[in-house]
Amino acid sequence: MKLEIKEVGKVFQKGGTFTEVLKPTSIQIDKGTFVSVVGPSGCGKSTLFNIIAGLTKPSSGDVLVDGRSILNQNGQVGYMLQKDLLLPWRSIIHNIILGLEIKGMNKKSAIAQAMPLLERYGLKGFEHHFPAELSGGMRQRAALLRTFLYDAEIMLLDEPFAALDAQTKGQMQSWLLRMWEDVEKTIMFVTHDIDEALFLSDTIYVLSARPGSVKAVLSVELERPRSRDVLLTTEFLEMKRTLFNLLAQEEKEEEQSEGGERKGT
Amino acid sequence: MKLEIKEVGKVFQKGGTFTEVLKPTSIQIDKGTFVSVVGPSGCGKSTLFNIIAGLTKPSSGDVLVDGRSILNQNGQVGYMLQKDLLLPWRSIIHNIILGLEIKGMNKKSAIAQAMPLLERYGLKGFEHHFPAELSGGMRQRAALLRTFLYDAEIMLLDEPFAALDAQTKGQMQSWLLRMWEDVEKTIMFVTHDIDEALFLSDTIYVLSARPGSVKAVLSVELERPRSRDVLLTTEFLEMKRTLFNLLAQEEKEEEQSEGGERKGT
Amino acid sequence: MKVVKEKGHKAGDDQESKSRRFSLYTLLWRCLIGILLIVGWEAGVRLGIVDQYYWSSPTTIVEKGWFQLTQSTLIQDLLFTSGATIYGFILGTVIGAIIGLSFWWSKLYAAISEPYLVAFNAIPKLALAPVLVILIGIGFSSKVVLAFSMTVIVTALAAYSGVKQIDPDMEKLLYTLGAKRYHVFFKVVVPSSLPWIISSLRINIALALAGTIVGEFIASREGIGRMILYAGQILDIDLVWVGVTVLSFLALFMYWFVGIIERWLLKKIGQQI
Amino acid sequence: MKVVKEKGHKAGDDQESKSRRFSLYTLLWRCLIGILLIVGWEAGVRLGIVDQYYWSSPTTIVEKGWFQLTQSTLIQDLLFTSGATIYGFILGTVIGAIIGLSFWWSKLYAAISEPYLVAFNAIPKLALAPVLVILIGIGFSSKVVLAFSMTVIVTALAAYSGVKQIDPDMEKLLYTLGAKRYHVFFKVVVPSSLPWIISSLRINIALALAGTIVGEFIASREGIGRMILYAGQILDIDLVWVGVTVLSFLALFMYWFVGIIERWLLKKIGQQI
Amino acid sequence: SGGGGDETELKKVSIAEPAHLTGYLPLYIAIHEGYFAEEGLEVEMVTAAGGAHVTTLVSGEVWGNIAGPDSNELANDGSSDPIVAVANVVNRANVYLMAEKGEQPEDDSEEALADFIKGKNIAASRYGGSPNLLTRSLFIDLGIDLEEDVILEEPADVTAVLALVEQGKSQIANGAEPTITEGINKDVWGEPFFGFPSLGDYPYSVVSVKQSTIEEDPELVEGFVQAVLRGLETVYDDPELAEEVLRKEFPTLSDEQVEATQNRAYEDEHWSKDGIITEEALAKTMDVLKKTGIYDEPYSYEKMVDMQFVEGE
Ligand SMILES: Nc1ncnc2c1ncn2[C@@H]1O[C@H](COP(=O)(O)OP(=O)(O)OP(=O)(O)O)[C@@H](O)[C@H]1O
Ligand SMILES: Nc1ncnc2c1ncn2[C@@H]1O[C@H](COP(=O)(O)OP(=O)(O)OP(=O)(O)O)[C@@H](O)[C@H]1O
Ligand SMILES: [Mg+2]
Ligand SMILES: [Mg+2]
Repeated sequence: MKLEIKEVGKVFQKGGTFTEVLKPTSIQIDKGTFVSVVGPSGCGKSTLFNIIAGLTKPSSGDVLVDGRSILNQNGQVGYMLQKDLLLPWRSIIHNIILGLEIKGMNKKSAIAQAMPLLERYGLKGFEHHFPAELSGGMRQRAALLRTFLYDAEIMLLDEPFAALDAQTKGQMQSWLLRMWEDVEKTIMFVTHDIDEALFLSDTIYVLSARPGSVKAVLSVELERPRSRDVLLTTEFLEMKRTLFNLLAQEEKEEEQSEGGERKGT
Repeated sequence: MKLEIKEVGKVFQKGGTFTEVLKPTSIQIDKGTFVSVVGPSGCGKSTLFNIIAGLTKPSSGDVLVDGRSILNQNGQVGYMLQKDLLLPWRSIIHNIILGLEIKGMNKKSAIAQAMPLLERYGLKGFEHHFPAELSGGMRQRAALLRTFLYDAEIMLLDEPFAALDAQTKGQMQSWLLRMWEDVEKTIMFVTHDIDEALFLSDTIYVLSARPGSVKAVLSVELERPRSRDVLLTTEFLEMKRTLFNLLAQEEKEEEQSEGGERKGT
Repeated sequence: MKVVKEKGHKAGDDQESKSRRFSLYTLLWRCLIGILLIVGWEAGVRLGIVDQYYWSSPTTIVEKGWFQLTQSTLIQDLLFTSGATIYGFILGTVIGAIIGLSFWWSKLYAAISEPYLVAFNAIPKLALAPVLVILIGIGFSSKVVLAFSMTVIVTALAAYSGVKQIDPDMEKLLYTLGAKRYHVFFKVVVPSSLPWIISSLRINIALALAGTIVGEFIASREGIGRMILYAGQILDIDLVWVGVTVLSFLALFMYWFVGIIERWLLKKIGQQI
Repeated sequence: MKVVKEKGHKAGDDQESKSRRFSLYTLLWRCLIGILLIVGWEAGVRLGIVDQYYWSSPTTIVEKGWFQLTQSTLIQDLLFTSGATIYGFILGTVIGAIIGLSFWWSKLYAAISEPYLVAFNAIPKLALAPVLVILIGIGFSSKVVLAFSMTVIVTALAAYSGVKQIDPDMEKLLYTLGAKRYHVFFKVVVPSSLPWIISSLRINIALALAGTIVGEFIASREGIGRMILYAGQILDIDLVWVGVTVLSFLALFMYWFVGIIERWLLKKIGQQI
Repeated sequence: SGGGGDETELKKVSIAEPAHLTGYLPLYIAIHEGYFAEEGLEVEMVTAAGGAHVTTLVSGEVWGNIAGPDSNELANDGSSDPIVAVANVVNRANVYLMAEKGEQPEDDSEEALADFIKGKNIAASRYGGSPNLLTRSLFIDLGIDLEEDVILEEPADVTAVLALVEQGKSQIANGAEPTITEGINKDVWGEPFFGFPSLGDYPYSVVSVKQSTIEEDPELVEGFVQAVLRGLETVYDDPELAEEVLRKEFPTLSDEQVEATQNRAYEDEHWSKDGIITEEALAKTMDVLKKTGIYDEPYSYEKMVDMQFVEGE
């Protein structure tokens, strides 16, 4: 067991109102597996990631890495936040090497390490531009590259490919899989794209509508390494249907629960 | 002809370097049609929209609505920008009614008009929250709702559904089509999602990699009103393949052109 | 522009009661440090570490202050000074904010005016006493004018800084919604410059006080400034300290009040505008 | 925090040459307005609309100024005053920025210190002349100390405002990259507070000058402040105006210089830090 | 005299003055003519406002000062090392009262003076300064109630006095040269209707050092005093030289101002002839403090004044 999420729950307070965002939730992730988390918007996926990354205090529960609690500890996992959060006063290349800089690498060698990767991410030629001058997709890719360079054993990726065009997205997915197979990282991945979740993951956790809780766990038994052809197999379509139905059901329940919450507010 | 884009091109200057982002491009859109623009990231889709909305001055060309130039004029079209741009000091409901307020409607009736729509957008119960407290998807939906309430004849939507989960996305698409059929609006739509482009559009413009130019125009001859079943028809799959190939080709060319540009920089 | 956001986050992370506890704690510490300073001062004087002649001592100041309060015109002086200061502070802040925000309308006008503002502020007011007497007279209003002239430029420059920092995309957004410039002004420029304007309030307290005091130096029949000047002249350093203490309390009071205004304003922009 | 962004946009929208034209245009207008003011002033005096005795006149000021420059100690005085001002300005700005930024490390410490800073700044320096002489003496350094004490608090409060406005998500991001607090400080807090600190520079010019002048009023052997004081004593209002004019030019010069520093600093954060 | 020659290193001493004033001319003469240098001293004047001319001396920032003996005495209260006056410089209360152009008391009697002043607004210069206190004490003598009968405007700046009268805010002003002449020239007021020099001997500005300085370095003090005395002598013996020095020290004064200043000074015999401060004269000064309620403690002439260097000639 690499990462163990133990009964982690979160309640936010706004004024006098309490909103339960995440019910106590448990997830176990083995070393070197690729786990996706899907669920309706607002069900607490980002909140869960924030808790794992030590940025938010959970209302209950614990997070263990190799059996050791990392609750409220920073820098234990690589984390790509949903917002790109590039520092506006730094050029792209300096944004990308931020993690390396913090690790203590000198700027020159950090840049030397990052430069070859720029092409792969479609950022070549933009290294000296500032974030505000880039398109949304490019910004997202820069943020992703920053996370990868940080090179942690566990990586949390919150919709990293959401802003990419279909073609690039596919390439990035394949590339992510190759990278992951090479280095044996443990990855937790949030996405709204069913195809993406299935194509990438070993296990998919389906969360219920807010307050989120694990509604279903899906094992994806596709062979690795996977090529994009797998998307057209009947096996894949079967799983896609299952996942789709699970989510559709959630959506309905969400509407009900929202109605219920409204009365409470 | 409702909207006519005539040889619109754009060159950005950064320091001493000139980057052509959009080659002179012409697009004609009939009243009440739904047109999508797809193309690799960074090919100038948002730039084109900015020009139509009068926010950016083109380097060449003109934009006509009903034969009258609207170049550099604001407020002529409804525009949902790719960034959500909710005003952080306004609560969600006050962000949503911003357009109505500017039109001169009093706050009370604006709120009365907006409130019933909140549920549809999954924002019920969050009207008094501030943008920073919402998930990414919710923010995007609030921005979309703001654009819709502005109620212009032509609407430009820049990846409005990119941040939504698959289920919500599907619902929003169907809902957008219904809305559009009811009121005969002319819509220009940017997306990276091939399914989405096909499901929604009458015509799809495929842009080439930066510098963008119209590489192909696809007519989508699917019957309206469309239901989600259409996604499974062979007709649809056929078109999907065509579009996919067009984009894949673009992607390759982009790589070459990026290489070329790099030398120039 | 991030103020409200932060606030929202805090509330969200259920730190509301925490922050209340925090502010009580702060108050406690503030008082404690104040008391420590005073006790240290008194002790220093008693032990002869610092010279009683120059430094007076808290007890002497209280005694003298009490005397002035009961037997002399301290209250009247304080009302005069604080009245002029507060008046000038409010005028200066409001008009300064208007000037600074007006710079948004024309970059040229802003760029032309800015150096003149700075130069004007750099003129030593006391040196121009005779001209000022001719110009603004010697009454209560002349103190207000000086307090005003000290604060207006700081606020204008702060507001202008705020204006310069506005996210141009926000402006763009408003234009897409058919906004005229005045819409952008009231719905984006004003609220997003507000934190900058507010940031100048604190410093304006001190400047408005300085303005009033200079006004009282130039010519006055009453006011704490006149009292201090007089005390300095006749080398009644205890009385100088009484004046200084009273002014410090006035400043602290205004500081506290500005804090309330600040919170109110931020809540206001948090609501709508 | 948006400064760089804006700059990028501008450059992107190929307004670079435009902005150069703009600044030439601005300069032209600035000069024009200056000239208009001066001509109007002179005309007003000549036509007897304003009293020559109090208002002097540009030609008289130039004449007197020339006399002071060639026959008297104007240059020496100017060097003294500008030296103390610039010294105090730099010290005050740097230390103020450090203090303001240090508030990021502890909210409690910040909340406790803030009102004391304001109260300290509110004390009228001129009134404390007899005590200040003991504390800081009468030499060059005493002027520096006063210029410093005027600027340090403004900068500290501005930097603190900047600190309060930092996007907490940016801080979060750094923590996810394993940053220690000092990383966050140097890589986020400092660069994103810089525009706030810079925004205080302009106002500090005027304040540093005021500090030096007050110092020279209190006790001095040389300096423009002493010259003004002396001129007032012998009712030479023309000479007062010479002093005021020289100070205004000093302020304008510093203003221009601060503009250069500002651009340099913004470019610096634009590059890396 | 006990000074060293030109060859020896001069001892640098600073003298604090509350303002740069023509009244201190004897001191400036002594500087310009090298009288101090002959006594082995290099004297430097430091202008220190707002009471700092006294506190700088108390704190040892400067070696001596020129000031009213009264302000020194205020600082001496409770001091173990008091300031002691060692020579007189200005021996007349150099303050005059002027009235708006065309106005003046009916006759020279005190009643007429009081009647004239009552009900007027008076620009009485800096609150607590010597001219201000003299004016206040005169009014008290005349039976004028300071709260009821008059309004006192008390600007910190002498030039403001003129502006106040010209603006019509005040009808009476106090002041000295060159303010008086300026006002006359500007047609703001006429010749003074009252002059405080009529009080006779009055130690208005005296040079002082600390008691400890006298004890530790009497020769230095002696040299200093001798130079001051020579300055006083020169003022009366060589008016042309005096005027020359005046022009050097106050280069921006107009000829007219210089003339007016000198004329009034010689006419009213502003400067002390011998540097002596008499007990009766000091009593007048201290009486003003007492009347105006500023200082009511007993004082001792012996402690405030040390005439050994003046008389020891
Ligand atoms: N600081 C906060 N204060 C109050 N409520 C918050 C806060 N942060 C998040 N929330 C609420 O918690 C819920 C979950 O948010 P979260 O960002 O985790 O959703 P998500 O599953 O990531 O959604 P999406 O798929 O749209 O990104 C939302 O309803 C949101 O409004
Ligand atoms: N203000 C600017 N200055 C310089 N270059 C700019 C500016 N705005 C955009 N660009 C460049 O123009 C190109 C096109 O940007 P645009 O945002 O239009 O792309 P896009 O097609 O919308 O991409 P995406 O699909 O990723 O949103 C990009 O290469 C971007 O870096
Ligand atoms: Mg999320
Ligand atoms: Mg785009």
